[in-house]
Amino acid sequence: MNAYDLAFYLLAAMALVGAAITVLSRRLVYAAFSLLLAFLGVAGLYALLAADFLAIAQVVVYVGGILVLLLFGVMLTHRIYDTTLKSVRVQPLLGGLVAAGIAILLISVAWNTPWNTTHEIAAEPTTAKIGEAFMKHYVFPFEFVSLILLVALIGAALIGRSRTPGSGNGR
Amino acid sequence: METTITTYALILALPLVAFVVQVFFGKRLPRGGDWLVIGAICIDLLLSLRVFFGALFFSSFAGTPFVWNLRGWLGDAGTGVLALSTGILVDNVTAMMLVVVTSCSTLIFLFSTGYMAGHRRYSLFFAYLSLFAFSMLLLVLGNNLIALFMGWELVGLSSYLLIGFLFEEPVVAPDIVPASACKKAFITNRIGDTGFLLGILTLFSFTGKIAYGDVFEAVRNGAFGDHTTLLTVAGILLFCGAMAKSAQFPLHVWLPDAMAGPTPVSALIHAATMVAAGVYMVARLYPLFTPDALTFIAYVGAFTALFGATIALVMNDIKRVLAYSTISQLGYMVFGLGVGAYSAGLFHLMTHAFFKALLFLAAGSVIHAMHRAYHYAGLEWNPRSRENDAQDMRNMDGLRKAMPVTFATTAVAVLAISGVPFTSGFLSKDMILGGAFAFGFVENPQHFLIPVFGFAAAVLTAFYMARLLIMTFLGTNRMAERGQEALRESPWNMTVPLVLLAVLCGWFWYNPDPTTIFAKGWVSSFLTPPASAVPQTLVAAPADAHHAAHVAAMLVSLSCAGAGFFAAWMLGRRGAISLEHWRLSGSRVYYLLANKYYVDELYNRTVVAGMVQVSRILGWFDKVLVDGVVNATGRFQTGLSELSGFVDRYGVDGLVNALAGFVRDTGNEVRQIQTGRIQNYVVYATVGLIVLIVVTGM
Amino acid sequence: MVQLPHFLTVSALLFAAGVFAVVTRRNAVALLMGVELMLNAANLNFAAFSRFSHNSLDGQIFAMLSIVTAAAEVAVALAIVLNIYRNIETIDADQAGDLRG
Amino acid sequence: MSNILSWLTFLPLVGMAAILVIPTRLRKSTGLIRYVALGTTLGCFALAAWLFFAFDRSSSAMQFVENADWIPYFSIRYTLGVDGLSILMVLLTQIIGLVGVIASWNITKAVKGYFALYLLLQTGMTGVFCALDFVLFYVFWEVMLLPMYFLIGIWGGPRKEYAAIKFFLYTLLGSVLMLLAILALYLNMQAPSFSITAMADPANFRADGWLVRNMPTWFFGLTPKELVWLAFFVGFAIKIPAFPFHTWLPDAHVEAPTAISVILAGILLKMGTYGILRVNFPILPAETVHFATFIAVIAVINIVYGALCAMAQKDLKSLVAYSSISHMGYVMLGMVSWRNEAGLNGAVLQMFNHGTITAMLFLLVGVVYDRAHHRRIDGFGGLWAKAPVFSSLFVVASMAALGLPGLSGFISELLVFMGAFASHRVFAVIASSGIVLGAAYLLWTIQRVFMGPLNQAYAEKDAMPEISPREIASVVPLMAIVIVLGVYPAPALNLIGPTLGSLLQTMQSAAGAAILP
Repeated sequence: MNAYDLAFYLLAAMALVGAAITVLSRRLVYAAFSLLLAFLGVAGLYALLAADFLAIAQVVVYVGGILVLLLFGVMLTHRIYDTTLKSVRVQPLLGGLVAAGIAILLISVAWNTPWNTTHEIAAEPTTAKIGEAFMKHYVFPFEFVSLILLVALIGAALIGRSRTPGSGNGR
Repeated sequence: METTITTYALILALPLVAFVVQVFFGKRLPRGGDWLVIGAICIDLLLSLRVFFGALFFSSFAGTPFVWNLRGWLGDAGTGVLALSTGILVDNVTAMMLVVVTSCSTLIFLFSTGYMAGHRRYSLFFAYLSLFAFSMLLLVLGNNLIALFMGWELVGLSSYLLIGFLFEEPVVAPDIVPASACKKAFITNRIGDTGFLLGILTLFSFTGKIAYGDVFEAVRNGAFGDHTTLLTVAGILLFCGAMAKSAQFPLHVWLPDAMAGPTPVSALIHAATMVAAGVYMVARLYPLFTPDALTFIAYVGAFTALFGATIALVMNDIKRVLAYSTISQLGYMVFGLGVGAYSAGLFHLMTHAFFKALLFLAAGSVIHAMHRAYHYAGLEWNPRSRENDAQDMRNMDGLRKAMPVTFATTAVAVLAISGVPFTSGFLSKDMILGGAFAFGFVENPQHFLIPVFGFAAAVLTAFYMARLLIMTFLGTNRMAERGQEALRESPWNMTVPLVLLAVLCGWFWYNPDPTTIFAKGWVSSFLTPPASAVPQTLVAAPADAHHAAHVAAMLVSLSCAGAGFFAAWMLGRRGAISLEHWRLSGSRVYYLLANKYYVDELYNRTVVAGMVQVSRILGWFDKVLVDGVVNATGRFQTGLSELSGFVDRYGVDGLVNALAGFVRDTGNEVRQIQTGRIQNYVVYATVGLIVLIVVTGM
Repeated sequence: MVQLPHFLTVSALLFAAGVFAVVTRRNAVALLMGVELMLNAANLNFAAFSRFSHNSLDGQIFAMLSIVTAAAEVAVALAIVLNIYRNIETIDADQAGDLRG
Repeated sequence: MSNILSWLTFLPLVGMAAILVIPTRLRKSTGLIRYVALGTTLGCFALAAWLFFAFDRSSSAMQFVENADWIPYFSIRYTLGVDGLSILMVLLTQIIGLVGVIASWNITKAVKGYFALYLLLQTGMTGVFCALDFVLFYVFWEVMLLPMYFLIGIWGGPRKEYAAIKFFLYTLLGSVLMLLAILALYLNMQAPSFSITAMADPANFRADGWLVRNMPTWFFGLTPKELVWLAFFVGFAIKIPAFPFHTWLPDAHVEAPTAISVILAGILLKMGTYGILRVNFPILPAETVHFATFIAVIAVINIVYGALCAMAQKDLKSLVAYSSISHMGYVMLGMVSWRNEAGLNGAVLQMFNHGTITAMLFLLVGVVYDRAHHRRIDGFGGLWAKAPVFSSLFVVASMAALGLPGLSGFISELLVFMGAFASHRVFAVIASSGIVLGAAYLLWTIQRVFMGPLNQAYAEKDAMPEISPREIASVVPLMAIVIVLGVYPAPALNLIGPTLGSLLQTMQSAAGAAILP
C-alpha cells in the first residue's frame, strides 16, 4: 500500500461517509454540512485522478457555490424557531433496496468488466490544456453552457424574486 | 260617348283605395274617414251615371260591348290555361248594375253616418262598406267567369264581416247571434259557390275558355256536342251559386239571420245589391241556360217567391219581415228570368233595389228611434221576451206622428213593392207576372204552377206589407210616456236618403206611361235578352204573346194587390193585424210559418249535426285507429327490441361484460401504482433499469 | 494498487446514496442534495475514465460542463422551491400537487 | 355569381359556425346570436331575391348548374341546379327561413344551440331543393332530419320526446325506402351515375338490367320498376304527409316550437310532393301513369278526411296541422291531372302558397299561445275586441287558407280544380266538398276564438296584449306575398311554366291514349 492508495482510501471514505450522513441524517443542516464533506472528498479524488482543474472547480463551484446555495435554501425555507428542521423519510426499506440494488449492480459491473485501460501515463497540469480545448475544440458547448448558466441565473432570480403587493397585479 | 278603361279602372280603384286607407288610417282621420269612403263612392256614382247615360242616350254599347283584357294575368305563356286573361266587360246590363250599385251605396253610406254614429268601430264599418262596393263592382265589371267568381266570393267576405260586425253582442234580435249568423251566411254561400265553381269547371273543361264571349261562342259552336244534358247540369250548377247568394230555397236560410248586421248593411247588401248578384249572374250567363235549366230556375224562383211571402206574413220582427220579403222578391226576379222575361227580371232587380233599400232604411230609422226612446226611458231589452224589443212591430204602433218623413217614404215603398200603379214596382212586377202568365197559362200549360205561385205571392206581399205599415205607423203608440217624449224623427243624413229613394220609386223614371199599355219604357229596349247559345232553345215567347197576356196579367195582379190590402185593412180595423189571436188559437199553420217551416231545424239536425258527428268520428278514428296502428307498430317494435335487448344484455353482452370486468379489476389493481408521487416513479424506473440490465446481462 | 474499479466503486456507492436520498426524502432541499450526489458520482466516473484511458481530457471537459449545468440546475431548482414555499408554506414535495393532472 | 346555389346552400352553415364560436359567457351573447342568425337568413333572402330576378323564365332547363367531382370512386358528383320545379321552393325556403328567425326571437332556452341547429336545418332544406345528384340529395335530406329531431325534442312542448321520436322514425323509414330505391336505380345505370337528370333519360339504363327487363316479381306481382316507384312514393308520401302516413304531423306540429312548426308546414311538407315531381315523374313516368288514379284517390282522401278531422280538433295547432293535410291533398290531386297545364301549375303553385299561408297561421297561433299559454279553441272567445290587429291578421290568414279570391290560395286551388276536373271529374267533384269543409272549420274556429262575448279570462287590461311589432314583422312579409300572388299570380306562374310544360309533355306521352281525349 503506497501513499497514493492510502490517499485514495482516505478520500473515498471521506466522500462516502459524507454521502451517508447526508442521506441518512434527519437534520437538514447536518445533511448540508456532511454534503460539504462528500464534495471535498470527491474533489480530492479528482486530484488523485490528475484532474487538477476539475478538483479546483469542484471545490469552488460545489463547495463555494452550490452548497452555500443549498444552505441558504435550508435556512430560508425553515423558520429559525422551527427547531426540528427535520426531513421525514418515506419508504426507507424500498429506497434502501433500490439503492443497494443499484450499488451492487454498478459495483459488479465495475469489477467484472475487462476495462481497456492504459497504464500510468504521467500526470501533468491540465489547466492549460482544458482552457485550450474549451477555446478550440469545445468552443460551442462552452459557449452554450455559459448561456444556459446565464439564462438559468436570470430565470432563478426572476422566479425567486419576492413579489410585493405593489410590484404588479400578481396574486 | 266613348268610355275608356280609365273610367272603369277608376270605378274599381276608388273604393279599393278608400278601403285600404280606412283599414290602416281610418281611426286617425277626422270623422273616422267616412267622408273618404262616401267621396269615393260619389265619384263612382258620377262615373257610373256617365257610363249609363252614354249607353242610354248614345247607345255606346249597342252591338259591341266595351271589352278590355289584362293580358299576362296568369302568366306570359302563349297558349293553354296560363294564357287565360282577365278583364272588363261593359254593356247595358253592366251599366245599369253600376248605377244601381253605386246609387244605393251612396245613399246608404250617407244613411250610415247617422245610424252608426258613435260606434267604436265606426271607421272600420266604412272600410268594410268600401270593400263591399269594390267587390260588387268587380263582380259586375268582370268579363269572365273567374272574375265573376272572385267578386262573388269577395262580396261574400264583406257580407260576412258586416254581419259579424256586432260580433261581441251575444244576441241582437230573438235567436240571432251575429257570431254564428255570419258564419252561417258564409258557409251557406260556400255551398252554393262550390256548385257555381263546378259549373265554371264544367264549362271550362268543355270550352277551355273563361271569358263570357268566348264561352258563349264555343258553346254555340258545339263545344258540348251531344252532351246537352251536361250543359243543363252546368247551368243548374251555376244557378246553385245564385241560389245561395240570392237566397233561393233551399239555400235561403242565411238571409234572415244576416239581419244580425247593422240595418244599413241589411239594406245595402242583404236587400238591394249583393243578393241581386245571383240574378245578375243568371242574366249575364243567360245564353248558356238550356230550356230545362231555365224551367228549373223558374220553379225554384216561383216557389221561393211564395215560400218567402208566407213566412213574412207572421213575422213580428220588422227586419225579419223585410228579410223574407226580400227572399220572396228575389224569387220574383229569378222566375222572371226563368220564364224568359229577361228584361223584366233585371228591371225588377233595379226597382226592388231602390224600394227595398228604402224599406230597410226606414226600418233602420224606426229602430234607431225606438232604441233611443227605450234608452231615454231607461228600459232594457231582455232578449228572452218581446218586451222593449226595438225591432218588434208589436211594440211600435202610431209612429207616424213622431216620424212623418219615415212614415211617408215607407208608405211609398209599400205601395211600390205591392205593385200599385204609379210606382216603379208596378211596372217591373207587372212585366214579370205578364211573362209568367204567358209562359204558364199560354205557352206551357203544364207549368201553370209558376204563375199561380207568382200571383199568390203578390196577394201575400200586399198583405204583409200593409200589415207592416199598419203595425208600425198607424194606431196609437203604447210606449211609456217618458219614452214617447224621446221618439222623434231621425236626423237629416238619415232622412235625405229616404226621400231620395222614395223619389226613385216613382214610375216616371222608368216609363212615362204608368200603365205600360201605350209605352214600354226604356228598359225593355235597353235590356234586351242576348241570343241563346244553346243549340235547341225553348221557343222564345213571341213578343205579342207577352203583350196579349200583359193586360190580363195586369188586371189579375192589380186585383191581387187589392185583395191583399183589403185583407190587411179588414184585420187592421178589427185590431187583429198583429195576428196574435191566430197565434193564441194554437193553429198549426201559424206555428209552421212562425218557425219558417222548420228548415233551420232540419238543417241543424241533419246536415250540420251530421257533419259535426262525422268529423268527430273521423277525429276519433284518426287518433285511435290510424295513429293507434302506428303506435301499436311502434310498441310491437319496442317489444321486439326489448327482447333482442334481453338476449343482448345477458347473452352477448354478458361475455363482453365479463371481459370488461376482468380488465377493470386488473386495472384497479394496477392503478394503485399510479400514486402521482415522483419518488415512486424513480423507484420503478430504477427497478426497471436494474431488471433490464440484469436480464440483458444474462 | 488502486485501479479504475476502485474509483467506480466509490462512484457507485455515491450514486446509490443519491438514489436513496431521492427516493426516500420528502424535503425538496434534501432531494436536491441527493441529486447533487448522483451528479458527483457521474462526474467522478468521467474523471476516472479520462484518467485511465489514454489520458484524454474529454472526460474532464464533460465533467466541467456537468458541474456548470448542475450549478444552473440548483439555482433554478432552489428558486422554484423558494417560490413554492412562499405560496403554500411547505416544501414537502408530496404536498405540492397543484399541477397534478 | 356562378356559385349562387352553393352560396345559398352553405351560407347558413357559415352562420352556424359563426354562432358556434360566440362564447356564451359573453354578455349579450344571446342578442348577438340572434342577430347573426337574422343576418344569415337575410343574406340568404337577398341571394334568393337575386336568383328570382336572374332566373331565365323562358327556359325549361336546369339553371345555375354547378357540377364537380365529389366521390369519383362511386361516380358521386356534387351537382346543384334549379329549374321551374325547384325555384319556387328554394325561394320559399329562404322566405320562411327569415320569417322563422324573427318568430324565434323569444326562444330563451339554449339560444346558441337552437339557432345553430336552425341554420343547419336551413342548409339541409335548401340543399334538398337544389341537389341534382341522388347521393347529395339524400345527404341533405338526412342533414335536415337531425336538426329537426333536436329542435322538436329539446325546444318542444310537453310531449316533445314522443313527437320527435315519431317524426324521426317515420322520416327514417321513408329515407330508408328512398335509399333502397336510389341504389336500385344506380345499379342499373349503364355508366355508373347518381345524377337525377341522367336517370330521367331511359337510354342511360342498362338494357339487360333487371330494371329495364321489368319482369313481375314475387311481391304481389309488381314489377321492379313499380317497386322502385312505390319505395320512392312511400318515402315521399310520409313527408307530404299522405293518408295513412300522416299521423306524425299533428303530433310534431303541436309539440314543436312556433318557428319549427312554421318550417315544418311551410317547407318540409313540400319536400314530399317536390320529391314525387322531381323523381317519380321524370324517372318513372310509365309507373306514375299506372299509379295516377291511386294518387288521386289518396289526394281526395287527404282533402276530405283532413278537413273533417280538422273540424274535430280542439287544439288550434292540430287544427292547422290537419288543414295542412287537407291542403296538401290539392297538390297531389293537381299533379296527376295531365289533361291541361292547369293541374301541374296549380300543384306547384299550391305548394308555394300553402307554405306561406300555413306559415302565417302557425305564426299567429304561436302569438296567441305566447299570451294565453294554451291553445284550446274553446278556451278563447271574443278576442277581436281585445286584440283587433291580431284578429284581423288571423282572419286574413284564415281567408287565405279557405281559398278566398284575391288571396293566393284561391288561384292555386282554382288551377288544381281546373286541371283535376278535366282529368278526374269524379274525384274533383268529391274534392270540391273540401271547399265547403275548409270554410266550415276555419270560420267555426274564428267564431269560437275571436267572436262572441269576450272570455272573462282575458277581460283584464293586460291579459291578452295586442300583437307586437316583431310578431307583425314576421307575418307581414308572408301576407304581402299572399295578397300580391292572389291578385297577380303571373310572377310565380311565369317561373314554373316552361319546366312544368315539358314535364307535362313527358307525362302526356307516357300516358298516351289513356289520358288524352
